[in-house]
Amino acid sequence: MTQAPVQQLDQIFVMLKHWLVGYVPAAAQPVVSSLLSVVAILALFPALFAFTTVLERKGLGRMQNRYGPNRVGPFGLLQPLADGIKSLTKEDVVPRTADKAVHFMAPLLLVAASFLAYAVLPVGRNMAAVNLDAGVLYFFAVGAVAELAVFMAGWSSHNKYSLLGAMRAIAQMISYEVPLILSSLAVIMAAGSLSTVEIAGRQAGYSGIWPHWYVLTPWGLAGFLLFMIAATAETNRSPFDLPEGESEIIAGYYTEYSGFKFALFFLGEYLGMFAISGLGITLFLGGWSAPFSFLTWIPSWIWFFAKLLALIAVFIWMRGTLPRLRMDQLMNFAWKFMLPMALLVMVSAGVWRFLPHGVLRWIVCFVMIAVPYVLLGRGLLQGKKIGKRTYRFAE
Amino acid sequence: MLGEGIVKGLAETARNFLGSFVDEERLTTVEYPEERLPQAEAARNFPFLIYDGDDAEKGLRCVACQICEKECPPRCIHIEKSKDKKPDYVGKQQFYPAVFDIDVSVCMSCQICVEVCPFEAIRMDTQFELSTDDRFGGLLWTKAELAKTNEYYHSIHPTEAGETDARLDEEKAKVAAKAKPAEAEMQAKA
Amino acid sequence: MSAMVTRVVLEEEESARGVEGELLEISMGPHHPSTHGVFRMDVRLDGERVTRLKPVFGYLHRNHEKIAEKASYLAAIPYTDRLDYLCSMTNNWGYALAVEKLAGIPVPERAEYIRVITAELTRLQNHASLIGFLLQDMGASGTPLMYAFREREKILDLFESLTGARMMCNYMRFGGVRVDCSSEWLEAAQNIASSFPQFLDEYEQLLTGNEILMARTQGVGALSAELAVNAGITGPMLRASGVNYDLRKVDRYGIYDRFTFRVPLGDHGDVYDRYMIRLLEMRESVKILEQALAAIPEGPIIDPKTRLRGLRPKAGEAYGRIEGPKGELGFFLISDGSTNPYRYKVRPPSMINLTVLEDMCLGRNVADVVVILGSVDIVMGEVDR
Amino acid sequence: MTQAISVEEIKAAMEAAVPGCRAEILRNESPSAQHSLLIDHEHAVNVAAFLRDDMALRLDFCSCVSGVDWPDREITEKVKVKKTVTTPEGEAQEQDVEETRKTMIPGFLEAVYHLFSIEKKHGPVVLRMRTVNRGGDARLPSLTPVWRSAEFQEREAFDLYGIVFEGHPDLRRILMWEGFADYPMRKDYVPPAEDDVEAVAK
Amino acid sequence: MSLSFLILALLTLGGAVAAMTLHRLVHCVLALTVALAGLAGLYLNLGAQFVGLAQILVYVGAVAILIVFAVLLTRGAEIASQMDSSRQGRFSALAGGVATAAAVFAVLAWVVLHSPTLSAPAATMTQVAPQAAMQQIGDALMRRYVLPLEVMGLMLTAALIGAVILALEEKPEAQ
Repeated sequence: MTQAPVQQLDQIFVMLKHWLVGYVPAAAQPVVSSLLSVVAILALFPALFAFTTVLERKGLGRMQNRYGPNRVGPFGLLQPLADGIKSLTKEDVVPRTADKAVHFMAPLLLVAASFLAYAVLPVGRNMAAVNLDAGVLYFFAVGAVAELAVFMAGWSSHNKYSLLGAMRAIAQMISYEVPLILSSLAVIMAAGSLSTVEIAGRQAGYSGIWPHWYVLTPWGLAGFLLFMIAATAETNRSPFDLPEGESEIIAGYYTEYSGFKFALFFLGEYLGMFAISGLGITLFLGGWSAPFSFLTWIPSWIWFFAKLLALIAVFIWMRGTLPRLRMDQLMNFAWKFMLPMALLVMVSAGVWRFLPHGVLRWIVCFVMIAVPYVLLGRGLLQGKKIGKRTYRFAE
Repeated sequence: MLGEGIVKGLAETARNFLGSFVDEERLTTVEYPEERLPQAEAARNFPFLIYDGDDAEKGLRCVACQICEKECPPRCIHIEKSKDKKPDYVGKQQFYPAVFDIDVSVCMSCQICVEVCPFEAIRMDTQFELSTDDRFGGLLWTKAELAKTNEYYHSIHPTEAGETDARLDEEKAKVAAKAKPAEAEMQAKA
Repeated sequence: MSAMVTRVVLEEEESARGVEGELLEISMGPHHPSTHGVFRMDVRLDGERVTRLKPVFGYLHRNHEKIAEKASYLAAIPYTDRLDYLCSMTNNWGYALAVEKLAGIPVPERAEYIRVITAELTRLQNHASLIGFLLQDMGASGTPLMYAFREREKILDLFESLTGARMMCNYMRFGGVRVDCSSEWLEAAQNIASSFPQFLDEYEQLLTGNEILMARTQGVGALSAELAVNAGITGPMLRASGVNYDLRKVDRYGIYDRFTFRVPLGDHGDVYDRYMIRLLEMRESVKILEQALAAIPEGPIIDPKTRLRGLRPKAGEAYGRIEGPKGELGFFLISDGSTNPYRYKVRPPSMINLTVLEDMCLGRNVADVVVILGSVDIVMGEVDR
Repeated sequence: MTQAISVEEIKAAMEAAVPGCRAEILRNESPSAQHSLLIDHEHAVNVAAFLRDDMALRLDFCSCVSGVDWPDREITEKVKVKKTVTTPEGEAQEQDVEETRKTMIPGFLEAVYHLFSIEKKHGPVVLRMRTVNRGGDARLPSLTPVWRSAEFQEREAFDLYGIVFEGHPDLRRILMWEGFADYPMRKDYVPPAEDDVEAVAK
Repeated sequence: MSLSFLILALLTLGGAVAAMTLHRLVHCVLALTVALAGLAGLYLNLGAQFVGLAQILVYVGAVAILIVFAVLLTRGAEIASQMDSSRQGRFSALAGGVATAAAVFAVLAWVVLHSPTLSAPAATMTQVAPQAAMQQIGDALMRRYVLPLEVMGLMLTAALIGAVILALEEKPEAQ
């Protein structure tokens, strides 16, 4: 087997795993193989979480004309270490009236559910922990467990703010799951498969230098934007951070958590964000494939993480800019804008498939999405009489 | 169109984000213990007592008139008048404060004491790194801690100190001028 | 955090229509992230809809008025700094104006100009940071607030170099101001005046057209002009409801009749109008600043005949008021001829503007309450006194 | 602050509009020359409503409500009196005798309302009301039904001075806590010793 | 009987028992969720990926949440489920429960014992390839059962609209 060094680099982790698994008896090999994948996920993504917290704080800082953390370690990169020590040494406060068992289990369940989602994410060529046939379905099923964890946290704290936060969170997550799944359905239709590995594989080809990413079609772009908006809401990130809107309900469902449990919630939230960004990358941004055909020499896993970081940067950017929505507006947006748009994207994806290649299908698909967008947007704003105003002046 | 304002806002934060790497204006943070801004000359924090010469006891300008004690809005000054007298800067016999305490935990840095002092004896310091682990004793400053030289005053508020000195010199000259005829008279009498 | 909700009990109550509703009683505050200090609202919620809201304050009460009645006229000035600690300059001015009325003290021209300059600078920094706080309450994770503070810092630096302190300026005296400003200081103020519109443009670029901001603020907390007038609402909040009442125009106190500026008026009286009125007012303030800086004459800064220490106004009384950044800031003084005011009363705009908080919040939800409270612009130092 | 209408005119208009109302002009000798009108309790609300609604006055804006405490005063004056004195000799004689007389002026609490007109842009018109005494009869009619802006300020006067405003919709303590016993702004209020935390926190 | 089956079966049964015996309603719901998740695990264990995952998505993700909301909105969460304190009441409740469980078990056992797969030779029992299983489900739904599917969709839509109308009617009343 003579492989080019580039390909070797691309597959270095796969080969490493094979090599390690080779040392154990054949009977134990499947178990060890999955264990290795699990360990990799458990090591990698929390590390990414740590890194992201610094990145987020520094990025936000720069947007706000300040430095962000810069005292611990070079450029403040060791800040998460200090934060971790702090949260570990903090007193773990459990309210007296709390339901102790449920209160304890909620953060664990949240983190566990978030970790489970990574099983089906192909982070590189041949690099998915499991190639499930119903991978996308699995992803959403596991994501649904997070809602339960949030409810448990909010209810068990026996605090009204927690309960309000949990109610908000669940209502929001359920509402945005619909456009989230619908917009991924367009991709599933186009790819003809529910398997994440398969979907990523479908997008790995090139026409000229351009990749076959679904985002590079009108319906794909719209679907991607819808998916990301829904993902922001799913992960409770600004501007959809109502469940933990600190200016309204303190910290929402984790008001009564402190110390390491609080850190676990934090971890769970970020893991959810990475996972859903990972799915977005897999579905729309070609997974691990390079953006141009001449860049394929860069290892696939680098591409995946580069895209992941880029998406996280967008999350941070939005957080640094936007104020929060209100609950009813959030719901209106989900049901009156996101849902019809997601359905249209599906239809548009079907049309795209059945129209012949050429300019025509670009125009048809674009119009199919752009016109309703403008109309729905106008309806959303002017239905509530929202717009810029002019003011009069007294001399 | 929906999203227009949001995109504009995003552009603005992006501009600030990128600007923070190139533009001094967009990254205003001063990293405090290492970097310090120059202090404004008018800056004020807590009061101190000025003395002339080297001896804090002898050169203290305060004559224990207790005006500042009365006028101090939060009443953080405590003065006990001396029994004996000592000469002030013009040589006149004056009382001096046997005790002069300021409770800086109460002081609100308002500068009223400075304004009402007719003897140019109390001024505002600019020192602000004053943390202490003694909540009561450490924040009650006695005469010894409060007394600072006129040179120190010049170093923190040069303009104001110059004006003060000029005023004092003028007064000294006046007293001297008054004293001279008196002396001459004395001599004439003699 | 649990202390906040100790009083809270799930309570079953029949709502007005006889529909069995589930009402949640929440005590928002005194330690709540968006109550601007120690302020509490006893809120009753039906779902997330507010059915009752009672403001509770006094946590910062220190009996400011009694303190001032026990102090001399001069010694009360530093205490006024601490009323609305964002705007010490205008507080000083309000008090100085009342004493000047009471004792008939003239103010030299240069001092009047300096007063206008510092007061307008105060207005700029107050409005800018208020909008920052408002957006913070709306969940904008600090960016607008940081931009506002960046500009505010420049103004505070200016105050420091003039008065020695950044916030507790203790600068104005009855009969004038305490120290003179140098030509360099005026130049620095000019720089701020000319660069401030740029900042406002940046702010508006970031915020004004934002759909989320518009959706969150338009139609929220609307206050009718009649109610606003009857409830004694003043300042930008009153003008956002469309009432043309700006003391700088009405009373023409100081030398405000020498400047040309306009008073922006809103038509809806909602949070968005209050936000926009403040933005527009800042632009007008810049205009006043430019004119004042161009016209400031040389001369004395304090009336030489006035005794600061031991002032004994003739027995009588006076009510002096100015247009503070938060509204009408009034001081009512009664003199009995001694060195201390017999009665010293502050008319705190922050507190009186809270009168209509419940009216504005009824039927809205928790998220709106926070935004409405933010748009009222309160500082607890002034509310509680 | 331009006082467009003199207090005398207002008094006349007031007495014409509200029959039976008694008003007294209190002169203010200070340079501010803000004279005030002392009105009686019974007609206070009607007078206030008249002031607010009268087309010429339109005092629609009640800016400031202040409580003032005037404690009991003792005026000592020396008076010369003719008196019949029995001289040591036993004979009655009329003499001029100096005598100190003490007159008690009973104290009262006062509420001062500063009214302005936003519509006509004039003011201030100062309205005063006085309680009968400082004890159990420290009662005044509330003007909150006329001007909502008095709501919090009357509560404050109640809280700090103990003036009970009758007809106030929600007369509770506002700055001090419920259960606080005294009225701290009164001139005879004795604050608890600084280190007496118990008394302060009560 | 494999180890994984044993664990999952215990989990399911344990969850079900807990759901019946726990005092607080919310605890019962959570225990029920465990039982449902265990069931999903059993499906997955049998190689029925789609059914297993759909079970999680629908039952854990939606039904459990729905029950939770229902419990919260009726405020049953605050009150421990009221047990009938009298011995007789308790006995009759137990008897009723046992009778229901026995009836359900009998029906299920009858169905299982008469199912054609049981009589088929063991060779055909081997697991179907997952890909094929997914395809088969899709094919079956879209070809053979397309009419029932459509009818069901129509019914759900009707239910949805009905729910919306119900919610709308309440609104003006509340205001």
